[in-house]
Amino acid sequence: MARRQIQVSIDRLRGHRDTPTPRAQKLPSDDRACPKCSSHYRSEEMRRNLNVCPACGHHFAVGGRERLQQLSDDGVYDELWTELRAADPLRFVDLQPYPKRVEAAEAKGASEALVCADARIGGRPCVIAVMDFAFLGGSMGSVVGEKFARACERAAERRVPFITVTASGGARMQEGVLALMQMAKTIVGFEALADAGVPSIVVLAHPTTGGVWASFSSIGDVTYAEPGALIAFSGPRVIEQTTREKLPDDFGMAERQLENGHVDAVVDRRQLAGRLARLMGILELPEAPPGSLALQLAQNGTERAARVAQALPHLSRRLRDRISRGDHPGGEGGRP
Amino acid sequence: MARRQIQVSIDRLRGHRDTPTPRAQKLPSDDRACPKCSSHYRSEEMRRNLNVCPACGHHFAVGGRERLQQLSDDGVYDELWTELRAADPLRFVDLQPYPKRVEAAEAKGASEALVCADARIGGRPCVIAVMDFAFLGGSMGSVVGEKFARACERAAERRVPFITVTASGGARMQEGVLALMQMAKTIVGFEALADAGVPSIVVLAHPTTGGVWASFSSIGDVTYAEPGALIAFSGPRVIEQTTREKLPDDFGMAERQLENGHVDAVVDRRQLAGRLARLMGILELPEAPPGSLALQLAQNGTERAARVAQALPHLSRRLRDRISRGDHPGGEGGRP
Amino acid sequence: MKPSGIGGRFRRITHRLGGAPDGDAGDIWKAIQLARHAERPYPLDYIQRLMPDFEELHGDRLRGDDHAIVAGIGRYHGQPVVVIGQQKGRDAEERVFRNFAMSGPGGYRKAMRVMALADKLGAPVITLIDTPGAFAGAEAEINGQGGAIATSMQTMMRLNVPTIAVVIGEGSSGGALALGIADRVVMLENSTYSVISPEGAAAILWRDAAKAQLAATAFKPTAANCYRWGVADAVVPEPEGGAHTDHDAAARLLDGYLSRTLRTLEAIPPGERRLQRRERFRRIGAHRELPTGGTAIVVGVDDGQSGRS
Amino acid sequence: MKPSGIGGRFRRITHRLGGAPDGDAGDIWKAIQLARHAERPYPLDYIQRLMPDFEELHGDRLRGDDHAIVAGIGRYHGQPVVVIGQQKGRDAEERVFRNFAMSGPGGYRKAMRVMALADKLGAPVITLIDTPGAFAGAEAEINGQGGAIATSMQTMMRLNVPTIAVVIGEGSSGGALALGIADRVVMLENSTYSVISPEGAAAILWRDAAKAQLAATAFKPTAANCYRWGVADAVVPEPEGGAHTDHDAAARLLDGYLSRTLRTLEAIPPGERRLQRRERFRRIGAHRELPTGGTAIVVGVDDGQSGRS
Ligand SMILES: [Zn+2]
Ligand SMILES: [Zn+2]
Repeated sequence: MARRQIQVSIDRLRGHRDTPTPRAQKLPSDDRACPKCSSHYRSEEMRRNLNVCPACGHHFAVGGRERLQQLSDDGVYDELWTELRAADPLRFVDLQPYPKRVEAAEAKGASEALVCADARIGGRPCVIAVMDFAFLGGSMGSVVGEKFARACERAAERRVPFITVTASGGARMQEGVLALMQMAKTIVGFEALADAGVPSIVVLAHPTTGGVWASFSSIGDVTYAEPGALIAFSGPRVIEQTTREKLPDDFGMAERQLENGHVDAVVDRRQLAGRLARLMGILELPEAPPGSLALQLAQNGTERAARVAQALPHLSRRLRDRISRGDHPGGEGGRP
Repeated sequence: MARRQIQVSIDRLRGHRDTPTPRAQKLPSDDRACPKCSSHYRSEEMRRNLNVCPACGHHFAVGGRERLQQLSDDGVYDELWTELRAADPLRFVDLQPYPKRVEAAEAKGASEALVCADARIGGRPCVIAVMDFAFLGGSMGSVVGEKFARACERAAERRVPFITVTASGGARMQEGVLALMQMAKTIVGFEALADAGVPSIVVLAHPTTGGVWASFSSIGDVTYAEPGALIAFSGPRVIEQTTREKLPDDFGMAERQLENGHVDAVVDRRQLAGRLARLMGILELPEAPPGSLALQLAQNGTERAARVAQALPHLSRRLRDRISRGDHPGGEGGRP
Repeated sequence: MKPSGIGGRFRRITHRLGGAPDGDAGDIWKAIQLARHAERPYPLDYIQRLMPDFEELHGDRLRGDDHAIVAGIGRYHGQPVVVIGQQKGRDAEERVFRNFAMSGPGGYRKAMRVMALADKLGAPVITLIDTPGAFAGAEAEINGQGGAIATSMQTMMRLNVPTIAVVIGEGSSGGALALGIADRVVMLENSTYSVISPEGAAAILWRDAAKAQLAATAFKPTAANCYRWGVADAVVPEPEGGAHTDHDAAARLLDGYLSRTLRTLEAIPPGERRLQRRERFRRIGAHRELPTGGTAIVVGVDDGQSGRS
Repeated sequence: MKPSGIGGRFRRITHRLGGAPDGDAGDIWKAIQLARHAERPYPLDYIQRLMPDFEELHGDRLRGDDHAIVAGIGRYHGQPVVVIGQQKGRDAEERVFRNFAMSGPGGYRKAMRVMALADKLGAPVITLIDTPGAFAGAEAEINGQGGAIATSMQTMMRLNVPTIAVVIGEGSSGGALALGIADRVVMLENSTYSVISPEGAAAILWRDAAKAQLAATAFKPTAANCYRWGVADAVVPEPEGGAHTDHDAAARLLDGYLSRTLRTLEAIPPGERRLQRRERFRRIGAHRELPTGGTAIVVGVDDGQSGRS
């Protein structure tokens, strides 16, 4: 398939690309300290290593657009639906009004907790939807649900794989029951993919919890997880509070969830784009739409019909000869 | 539904009905001893109590035709396909030739390990297929598979429930891989029921093991088990030999399998016919075939179509009034 | 109206949604208390009144039988109907047995297994929702609580039979929504439907479990509000004073709605019904649109009518 | 021929079945030893030769990942194809890791989950069968070993995509059949397919585990016999001396059969293919018919031709 240059100005997007993660923001300088091995790195150095600690492999958080850039060929992608923004249907106030929280999150550069784009990975076109934990904890409200569903529908229509990278604390509390309903909306999105026979590839980044784990992210066709990512419906603290259980340190971690049967592979971020490209190569539908092969072979339809009704041939004495010739009764299809 | 008298001579069948179970045969006299409570009973007395110990409720084995008589209204049923008999495709010999084993089993009166019949239970017509443990351990060979598939197909065609009572050690070894294939044939039978939307009701009697548990008997729509019945793919002895595990006494018992999620209810044999009749009453399809109700209501098709496209009505201020009247926007279907 | 840009003021979308949400904290707290009333009817109370011939089914056919969810098939107005409900306990012992209607993955898998039976037989499915949420426990996580909820939603989205979900008490979190994907989602007058239980919200948002009442009212989870938001398709009245005052009357009122609505739904061809169900959930939500031109657009829960202004 | 009544002599049905089963004990035992040869190629050996781009998938999405079964999707002759195989270990450590290719319910459920993916994508399914049987253990029983095998058969019976099951080594008991419901069931030249493992048969029928060789040969489980019985649709040749002598050559021979047969199967409309698959398994078996008239009728594995005599 010929590599097509995507025609899109990413100047504006690049401006947002380096949205630092909340953890990094707490550091006074441009430095980052690895919470696992305590090594210090410059942000730029870290970014070149895809926000993975070069010393110990710890996976830091990645912003939505940064992730898109990491995965897309030449860092080029075409972001979709940036015009969709949060509303305040409940007029919700907890420690502060919901609109204030949204304003503060938007001021950091991202427009919402889900960033969608057309992109190519390894030359293969796809639609990607990436959650941004920096935007209100990656929480899933109406905008996330709407964008997610649109992204699925777009992939289904174009018959290109749908890839999503999650990082979320769950439903966005401040949108109340409407946020809960977005879980259902993501299922609707996946139904569009199912109808079209288009694959869904889920990449679980740290953390993937609550309503996001209890909706689309647990039912992808193929599910990768980043090392050390927490993957759970109820987080360890909630469980410990509820049941007084003492949980192991690696509870709900990607590596455990692989053993538990909920993940297909734990994939290092530095291999992720390559793995996705390879996987899309495997999953790519044959150039010809289904049925054309059938048409091509329809000429032997009568022969086939005859074979269907055909009884077991009385060929036992010739069987051994034919086996040795690789020429079995029933022809290419074997016995009917 | 009117009660129809089944026109069938059962004189010949009645001759077979009282086939004693192997355990009973070992007793020298007409007596039976309960292995659980050691009480002694005359066979006739036991039979009147459906082969359940009147003292402790222990469930003794029941022959195929005896079971049909117990379940059918007035003990009347119409046995099917008695002409199907075992063949010896492998020319199989273990401690004795397979045909000799079949002859010996047939000499006791049963024609095979599965007895099928048209019957009525509580006035409701059904097709029943009962396994007979006395016939070569209720083992499933080609005849069992063929009769089972025919019984399913018959129930599907007539749109009456299919009921099966199992009691089997598994596949009939002496028919080799052809016996194994009968597991698949029972799945084909169930597919006919699924296509027709006809319910399958499975009653697991002691024992239900091996290939019978690993095929149709574990996937019924509703699954009853008799008290104390062993239900397992691998029996306790095989497991203890294989894994050196020490198993609890009630391992694989009906009551445990209810807890394990594999059984819907443990039903005392003396309640079984009543429970089956009630269940068939619940499951009975409406007199009219599906779609007729649709036709009947198709007149409001335009109205319905309008409602589908209809937006949320701007009725908020009237909502409370309507709630109190039980008269909600969107009419009988609620909001579209 | 004034256009709003990034960081601009939020437009009020209440008109679009059929009125502002009822925000009276006292009224909301009363509904929450009624929804959780200890004498409120539970699924088996409704079932025994609506369908005396009911066969409860047990087990997920995998490894257990979760008592927080009851499921079975009953005779209802002349046809088999599958009912799946979240069952709280009436006394202390039963509450523990039912795990306070907080099911693990096995409960949802039991539900799915019975849904498959409904689809095979062509029997409609009615779910009765009443749970503080799915159970939060290590074993539940290992067994895939997330996937069980997601798959239950997916299964309900695909059912070929008519489906009605009724919130009869408190519907909280994904544990409620797992049984909430239906052709019609309705709420009893004093039921609530929310993204999280009041206690959970207080702990997370206010970092103070004692703020439950405050948290509960902030979500405004009443039936009337859910109706406004398009989350509920209808509100089913309860007897004066609440369903707990008269179980028989509550069942009769629910019966009226269910039987009428099943007739309506059965008139729709299965394929169309499935698409409408999808479309129903595809629509729900509230967001702003911000075109490059800078004009604000409000899209409400239902874009069948003009939402632009 | 002489009619036979109840208790009468069995008629020989061998002609009907295309010749008597090969009964030479030495030949059979040799095939059994080759089928179990420690150097015989296992699924991953074939997969890496047939489809270098292969993504192994893990987990049953319920509670674990059974290593006795490998499953995944690979690129095969220009299209995605799902492969599911029973994987024995090559050395002692891997044998334990793979549990000697004896899977629990989770293995079959992993298989089903990947089959569902195949159906969604329209990818054909190839199963590679090589197991002494499903695992016999308490945990496996509690988790529904029986139901897992039955459901796997049912799932394969319903798949809309072309399916081929290949017995590559020893196919024993329901543990093998669970992956054996396909449009075409074929056996490698030196593979075996039997109702039970030789050791199991010896313990049960001869009550003497040492009688394994005797038991093994009594079942006559060779590919040629299975072909005669209609259990196998074709026999795929192995390299001279057996597949273990040349894995590359064995894979090439299998490749030839698979690629040709997939083309044939893809030419059949899905609905028809599914019905043919069902009919295939509906037919298999051997029994006598005993009409009231007393005339014996023999029905073989395939009643498409006259079986009456
Ligand atoms: Zn580090
Ligand atoms: Zn007794």
